[in-house]
Amino acid sequence: MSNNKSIDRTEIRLAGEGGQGMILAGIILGEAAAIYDSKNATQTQSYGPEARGGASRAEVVISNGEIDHPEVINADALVALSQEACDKYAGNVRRDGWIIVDDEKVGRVLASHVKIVRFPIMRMAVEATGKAITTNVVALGVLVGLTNAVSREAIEKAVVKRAPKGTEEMNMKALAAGFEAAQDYIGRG
Amino acid sequence: MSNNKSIDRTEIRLAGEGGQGMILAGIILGEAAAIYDSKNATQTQSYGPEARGGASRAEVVISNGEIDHPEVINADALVALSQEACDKYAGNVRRDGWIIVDDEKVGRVLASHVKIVRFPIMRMAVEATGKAITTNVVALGVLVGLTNAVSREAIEKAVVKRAPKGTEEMNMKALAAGFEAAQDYIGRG
Amino acid sequence: MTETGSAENQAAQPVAPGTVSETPAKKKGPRGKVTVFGTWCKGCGICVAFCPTGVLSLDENGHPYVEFAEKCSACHWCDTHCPDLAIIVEPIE
Amino acid sequence: MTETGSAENQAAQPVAPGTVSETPAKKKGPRGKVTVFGTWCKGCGICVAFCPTGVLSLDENGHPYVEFAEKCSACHWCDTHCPDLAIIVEPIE
Amino acid sequence: MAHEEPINYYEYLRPNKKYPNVWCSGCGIGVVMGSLIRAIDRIGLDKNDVAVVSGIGCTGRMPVYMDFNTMHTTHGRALAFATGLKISRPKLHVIVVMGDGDAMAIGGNHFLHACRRNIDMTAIVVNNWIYGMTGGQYSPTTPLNARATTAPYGNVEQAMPICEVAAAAGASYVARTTVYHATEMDKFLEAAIRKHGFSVVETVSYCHTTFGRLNKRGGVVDMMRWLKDNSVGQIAAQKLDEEEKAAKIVRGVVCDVEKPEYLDLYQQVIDRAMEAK
Amino acid sequence: MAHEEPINYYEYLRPNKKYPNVWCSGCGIGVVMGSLIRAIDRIGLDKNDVAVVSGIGCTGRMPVYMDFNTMHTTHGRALAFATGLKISRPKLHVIVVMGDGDAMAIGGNHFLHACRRNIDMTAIVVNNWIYGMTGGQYSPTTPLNARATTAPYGNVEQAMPICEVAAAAGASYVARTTVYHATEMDKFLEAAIRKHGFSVVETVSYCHTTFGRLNKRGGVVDMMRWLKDNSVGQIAAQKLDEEEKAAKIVRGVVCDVEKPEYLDLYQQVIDRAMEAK
Amino acid sequence: MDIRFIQGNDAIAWGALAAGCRFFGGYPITPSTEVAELMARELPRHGGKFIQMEDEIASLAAVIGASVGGLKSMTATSGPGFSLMQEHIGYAAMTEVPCVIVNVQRLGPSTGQPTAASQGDVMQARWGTHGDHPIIALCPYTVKQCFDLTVAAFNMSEKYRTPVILLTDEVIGHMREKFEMPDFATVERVERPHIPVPHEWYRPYGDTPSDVPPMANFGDGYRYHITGLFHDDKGYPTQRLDEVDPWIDRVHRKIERNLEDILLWDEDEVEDANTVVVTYGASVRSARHAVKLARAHRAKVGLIAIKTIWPFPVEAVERATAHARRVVVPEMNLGQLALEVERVVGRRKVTRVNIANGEMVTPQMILDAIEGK
Amino acid sequence: MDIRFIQGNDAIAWGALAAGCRFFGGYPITPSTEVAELMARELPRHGGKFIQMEDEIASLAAVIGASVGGLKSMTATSGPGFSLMQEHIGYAAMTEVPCVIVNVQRLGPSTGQPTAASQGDVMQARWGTHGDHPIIALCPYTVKQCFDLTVAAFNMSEKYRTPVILLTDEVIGHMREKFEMPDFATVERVERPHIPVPHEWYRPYGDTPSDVPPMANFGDGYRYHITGLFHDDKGYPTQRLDEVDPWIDRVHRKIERNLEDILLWDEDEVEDANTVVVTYGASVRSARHAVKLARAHRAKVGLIAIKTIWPFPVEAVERATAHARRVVVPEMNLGQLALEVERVVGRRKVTRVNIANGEMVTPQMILDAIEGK
Ligand SMILES: Cc1ncc(C[n+]2csc(CCOP(=O)(O)OP(=O)(O)O)c2C)c(N)n1
Ligand SMILES: Cc1ncc(C[n+]2csc(CCOP(=O)(O)OP(=O)(O)O)c2C)c(N)n1
Ligand code: SF4
Ligand code: SF4
Ligand code: SF4
Ligand code: SF4
Repeated sequence: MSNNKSIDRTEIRLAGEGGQGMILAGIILGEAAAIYDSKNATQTQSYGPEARGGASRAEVVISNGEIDHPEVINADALVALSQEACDKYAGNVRRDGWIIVDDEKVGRVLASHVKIVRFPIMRMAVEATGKAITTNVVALGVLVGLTNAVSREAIEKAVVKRAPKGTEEMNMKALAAGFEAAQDYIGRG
Repeated sequence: MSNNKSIDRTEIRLAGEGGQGMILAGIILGEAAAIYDSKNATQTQSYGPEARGGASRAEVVISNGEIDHPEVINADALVALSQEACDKYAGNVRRDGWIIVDDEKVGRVLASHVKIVRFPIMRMAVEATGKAITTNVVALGVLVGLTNAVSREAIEKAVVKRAPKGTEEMNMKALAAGFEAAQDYIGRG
Repeated sequence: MTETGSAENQAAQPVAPGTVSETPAKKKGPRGKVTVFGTWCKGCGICVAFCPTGVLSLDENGHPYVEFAEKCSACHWCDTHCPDLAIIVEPIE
Repeated sequence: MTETGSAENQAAQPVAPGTVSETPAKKKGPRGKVTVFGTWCKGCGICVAFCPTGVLSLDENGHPYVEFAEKCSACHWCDTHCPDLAIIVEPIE
Repeated sequence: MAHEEPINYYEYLRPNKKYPNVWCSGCGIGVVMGSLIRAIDRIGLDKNDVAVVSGIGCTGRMPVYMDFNTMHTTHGRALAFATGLKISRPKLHVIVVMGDGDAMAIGGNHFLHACRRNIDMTAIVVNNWIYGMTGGQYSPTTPLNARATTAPYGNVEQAMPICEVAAAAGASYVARTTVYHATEMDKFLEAAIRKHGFSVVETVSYCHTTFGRLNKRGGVVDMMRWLKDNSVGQIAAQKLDEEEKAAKIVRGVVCDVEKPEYLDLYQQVIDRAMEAK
Repeated sequence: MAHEEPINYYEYLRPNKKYPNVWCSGCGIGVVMGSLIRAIDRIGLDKNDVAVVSGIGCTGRMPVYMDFNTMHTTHGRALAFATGLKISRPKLHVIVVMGDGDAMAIGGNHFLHACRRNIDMTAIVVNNWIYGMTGGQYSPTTPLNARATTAPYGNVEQAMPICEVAAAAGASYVARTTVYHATEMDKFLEAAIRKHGFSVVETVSYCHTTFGRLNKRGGVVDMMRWLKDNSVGQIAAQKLDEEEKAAKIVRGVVCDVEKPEYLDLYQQVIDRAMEAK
Repeated sequence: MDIRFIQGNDAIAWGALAAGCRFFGGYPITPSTEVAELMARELPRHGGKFIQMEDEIASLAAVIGASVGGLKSMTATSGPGFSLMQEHIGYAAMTEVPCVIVNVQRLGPSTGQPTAASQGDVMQARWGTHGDHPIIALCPYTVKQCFDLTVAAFNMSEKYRTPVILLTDEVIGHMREKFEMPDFATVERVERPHIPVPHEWYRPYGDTPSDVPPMANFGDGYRYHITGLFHDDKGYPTQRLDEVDPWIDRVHRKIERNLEDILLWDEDEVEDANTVVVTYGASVRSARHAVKLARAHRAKVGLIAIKTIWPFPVEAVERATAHARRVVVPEMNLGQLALEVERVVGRRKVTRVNIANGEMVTPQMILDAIEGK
Repeated sequence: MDIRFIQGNDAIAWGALAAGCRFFGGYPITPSTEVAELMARELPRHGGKFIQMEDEIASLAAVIGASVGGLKSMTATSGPGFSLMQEHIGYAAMTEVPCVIVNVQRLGPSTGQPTAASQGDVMQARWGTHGDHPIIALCPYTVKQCFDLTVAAFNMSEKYRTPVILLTDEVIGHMREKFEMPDFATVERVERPHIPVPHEWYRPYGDTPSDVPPMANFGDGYRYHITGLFHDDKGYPTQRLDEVDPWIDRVHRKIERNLEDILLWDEDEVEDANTVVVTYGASVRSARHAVKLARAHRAKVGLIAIKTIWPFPVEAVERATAHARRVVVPEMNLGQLALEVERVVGRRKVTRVNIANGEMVTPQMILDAIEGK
């Protein structure tokens, strides 16, 4: 009952290991929604011992109305870039929600009634930009392409704004690669 | 009502300046009552900033029964060796109680309905023992001699026990000087 | 730091030594046998970078392996410096 | 320490200078005029003990007074050492 | 050294404060207060520009008498308060007075870091080898084997060399003298306050009420005399062998160096920040 | 220096603890852990007689891996806990590992007093010039002008000379080396643990994750190489002028003296107390 | 319009800058570090100064010292550091020096779980230092409130010469939300009042009609004394009861008589509520979610979101719960503010909802409590 | 018979020695210093050790370390020092290391009035450290109880592996009374249990039926890990909820299920009382005096003298006040334990009697309250 749709909210969880940029991806997604789509958004996170840490997770909630509880109650979409992350959170995706995994990192997906999408996300990043660090942006492309959680324009602006100087183009490439894969998938569906 | 004599207690306050040994006198009086007279007694004190300090005060309550409130509520006797101490506490001596002052230190005594006794206590000490530090013991002699708060035997034992080695005799002399003066006073009375 | 959840589940005894140098019997051969424990090694690369005789190399995943086993002089640079105690040099008699 | 209640009531300006050395006009006379402030002085006695020319003495109550005013050489030992700022040496022109 | 004209102490004392001061008759802390007033007078600082900050202890009671901006903080932390005050009001001459327990026991860390940061303040440590205020427990400067109420069988802890630690930690100016050597103290305090950087003056004093009594050292005059007889200047000290020297209080300037001061360096931060704006 | 026979680290590691360790790939803290194990192994201590105590920080995570009596205390206070432990169980060899922030920022006072008391323990300070655990704020050993997350315009605080302060405060044995010089570290740690008295070994390390990244010092290998290239032994150091020397990490034994140890002295207290009974 | 997507910790730092904070003294600790880091970057650009002290004790000391020197000053910490600051919180209360202390709560006790959220320091914020003292503690539940309540904290701190604690938690501190950065010039600031009398007449602890004597900054010509001992109106130590008692009365009165200004809380639909949820901080987020769901199911549920947790808004809670049969108090601890609520509304009415393992209270837990499950 | 006339502080030290305390680490502070001074003299005679540490933080650290090494350990302090000890009280609770912390309360806040009495740290004793944690605090009101409750403090501390606070006050600490020194051999002591399993099987934080896993001393062959982080049963840090939650539950349960053993209080004539005075520490003395006077006037007044103030004896107070129309709570503070009493018996019934200037509550003040004046 608690994620009852009497309350308008889209819940997205991005999970992986430290260094994969999942938290930054969450921030970018949140900025896309809050600043460029003029919606409301919250982004929360969880990470390991004090400074950095291994398992890391970002949660983004997007809504046209006010967002109260800022954490994911029952995700509309999960992006999981590690087996551990997938195991931990797959059970918490709502019926008909999305689970997007890097299929070179994640084997089993313990969930049913959800749309499971497998892409070699990191490989796509390396192919598109030559840099594994753009994996998170590819993941955002896939996610937004599939779920329309935010508008394409918004996510593009948000990615560009966060991209370190000189890497804007590279990041747009990564994002586009993600979108393409998503469109392919939808086309296939 | 609070010092109502439905509760058996003798309340004595010894007040003066730091260095006059008023707190030690209180302890000796308490020991006399508690250990040698087998009564109950409490002794409390108050003193200046952290370590030592100027104005110092000891309060002794003696009873055959249990002693609850350990502080003086309405003194049966006050020994005041400084003007300040006398000014501060004279008003808190019960009707027919005793106020014993060193009359070379204390001028005015702002109290009525009480028995005011003036002796040159410090001078008596110097005369009896040659040492001003026995002032507190002389005061005890006067106090006990007048009030019988404890037995003479008890106060003697208590003084001897607390006297530094080798000074027992001197202290007994001081005590005796106090007792004598008290007896004189009573004789006079 | 990488206190990953997955790491939490691993046992202390390092499993599956990743790469073990062969111990050829040449007379002017190696003085030490180098073993890298794959599950403990985090691939920092210092053993590779500082081995004075160049015994070790990094594989494509950035993990060290013993490439020139015969060069090992048993100087123990690698196993006294590995921050993960993931490499061991045993003397060859 | 002696944060006595009575002390609390005293004003800061030291009242009633206890003892002031006379200032005789002899040519080989004193170089300084010594003043002890009675209300501030606690009678520790260091001025008396360390005055190199013996200007000061203790009275029967243990308080210092200027006994040999003419001996004062204005060395200022006493007023630079008095812990109570209770003694002052003024130069005599 | 004779004064030109007698200093008017009362100009530097609070007119509405109760007197005489709180210390035991003859306590050396008062000597340090006198010296501090003379040093400030000699430099000619405006009273409004002087702040005296202290911790808790008998020594900590010093500021209340002096007519400056004065702050009696918590035990051991005076230097940390002073650091904030100085940074907030750089024009203030901030002088911090502490007992040996205050400065070196509970306050040791703030002492270390004030020295290291080299912020332009002066710390005066009145070292009487014991906790006076609480009645005579041993302190980090209590000599080996000396008695204290918490060392009834003699102290077994090594004494902390205040000046040597200050110098090692980075103070710009460090000096030691005793309350017997009040004019030397005037000089050191003047130099310390003038120093642009962190300065430390250890003023060896005595607490006859606790240390003196517990260690049978006699009264005020005896302890004063002991300081006279048992301290040497640095030149005289050079002639002593190690053992003899260890038994003496060596007076003098332990270090006096020029190094960048914290607030001057912080100006660089401001400059860079403005550039980056 | 080659080992006689390869040390079996696993004998000293906890069989039921999760691995690999928590540190970033290549972090020098692990090198110190290896060295400590070798030193203990070489001395041949019984594992039951060794206690390793730490504070909070990346370095503070070291004890948990080692199969001794281990205690991960609070930030900065490891030496104070260790002091109680050592006094309570004198037969334990107590080794305290701390980061530079842990030992010298919040823990500076306990460090001072442990040195002063000269209690028979060994302190290892892993000095990586920054707060690693909390993500790269400046520490008391951060070099002047280096960047840190709280020094975005460069650090303006002078660095604390750990060994020099330790020696001034009274430690019996003080030495400095780097994680590049692991065999030297083995030697110093062995000597420190064997020393009857308080010993300090500063092991200069690096934190590529924070300090390295913020100061563009490259990765693990670069920082390791920097330690090699920028440190000198004491003999070589003597040939350098002051400025050159200041730019280098001078490795070597800073002091090694014999002085009475705290627990030995406390035995006198017990003896006197028994007499007085 | 300057719209940003920032975390609560950043909003606290911006709020401080907007309020006129010009000194930050701190010691890093997760999860509060971002406050310090932003201040380190921004203060020198705003004419202020940042210093990292050697520990939290020194940090608050420096903050108090800097405030005495005339700069509005702040520190930020979390559990272990907050415990270390307790002595100086009492000192600031005793000396009536304005300052702001941010505690971004993490899971305790002890080192606990540095990156996990908690509301475990609520009672500590009130009672952590020895002796009776007045205190104000504010507790935001949105990023915007992080900004606004930081401004309020500074303003109350100056207005009432008291330390103010901004008590937030890891969820709010690290949560990002849409935030419109206001023009700082439009932010209302309370500045230290001008002192209308000359030096000789100045009484730093005088008994003024407002109960808040104006504070002079060191260096401005009002040479006075500050001490943590009980003191008279001039700031000098005293043991006289006729000086001690008035001080105690005044410092408590200066807060109590201004409750209307100090107490902040939000009410959602309490008018007809037979069940009222009372909470604060991150738990408001879960509670409001739950209340909306319950209302959607026509349950008569209201919510009080407390922003000033100390002093506790007794009357507001009393009033809003007067007709309620059940009062639900969700907290990320084992029941702390619930103690106050129980005292005010009666123990039997209160249903506590607690979690103390680093996770948020879930809306479902609150719903269950509302429904009496 | 060894009858003495000693002060409370001395009785605490003797009680500690009788309980087997063999380590004292402390830092002097008025009015607790006599405890340290007596321990410094007596410990080496009893085969124990005394050390004066560099501050109170280090003192409690050393005490915890010494306890881990196997000696029963104690420290003593007062307000400012107690504030500094807060972080380590939490550490001891988290690591479940037995130790006893004496706080002889003086008047706060801050330096306050070092030689004046107070009961101002009552709430701090419960809530002074960050995070939820269990604690036991005992509060004597006679010199004999100073001895007895110190013994009880050590015994509870060992039995439940928890820090125990002996919370006394300047009146009791410096008050001398007749005291019969018992033969120490007759004093009941709880010793650390033998560990029945070999090293590999030992779980320092295991889930035992008693909820109190036996504690091994360092050096005895049980090489284990101690940390202030949340930890699993082996003592290793964990973030797993299935390890964190049970720990939290267990450490609170170990106290709650043993309330019968832990809660100590005395009752005077509560059976027929329509007015009950509830108090503790020095204020019991004033209260009992007042109650006796009132009874002499045939007023139906009873008294509960609480000796275990934390955990608060809810049921005892509830039971004893069930039929009372008025509950009077005298305290030497501005109302601290009164908050708990109000929570338990309802706010409206409670009359607070407070004094917070260093003086004792007088019997007259209590009498007035009893009489509704
Ligand atoms: C936190 C704290 N701990 C302890 C005390 C008690 N205390 C007051 S002064 C003092 C030491 C005094 O010694 P020192 O600093 O050497 O100064 P002195 O009195 O000798 O001038 C102590 C321990 C305190 N006030 N606060
Ligand atoms: C009382 C307290 N303050 C602050 C912290 C936060 N903290 C944890 S580790 C650390 C510093 C880490 O730096 P360092 O000691 O140099 O060790 P490293 O991580 O670099 O090994 C800090 C500030 C804490 N845990 N406790
Ligand atoms: S040094 Fe160790 S951790 Fe690093 S690459 Fe070599 S074996 Fe792996
Ligand atoms: S030195 Fe000062 S206080 Fe001491 S006796 Fe002389 S004048 Fe008096
Ligand atoms: S107790 Fe000692 S330090 Fe304090 S005032 Fe007296 S003599 Fe001076
Ligand atoms: S953050 Fe730095 S110190 Fe910590 S483990 Fe990583 S590299 Fe080492």
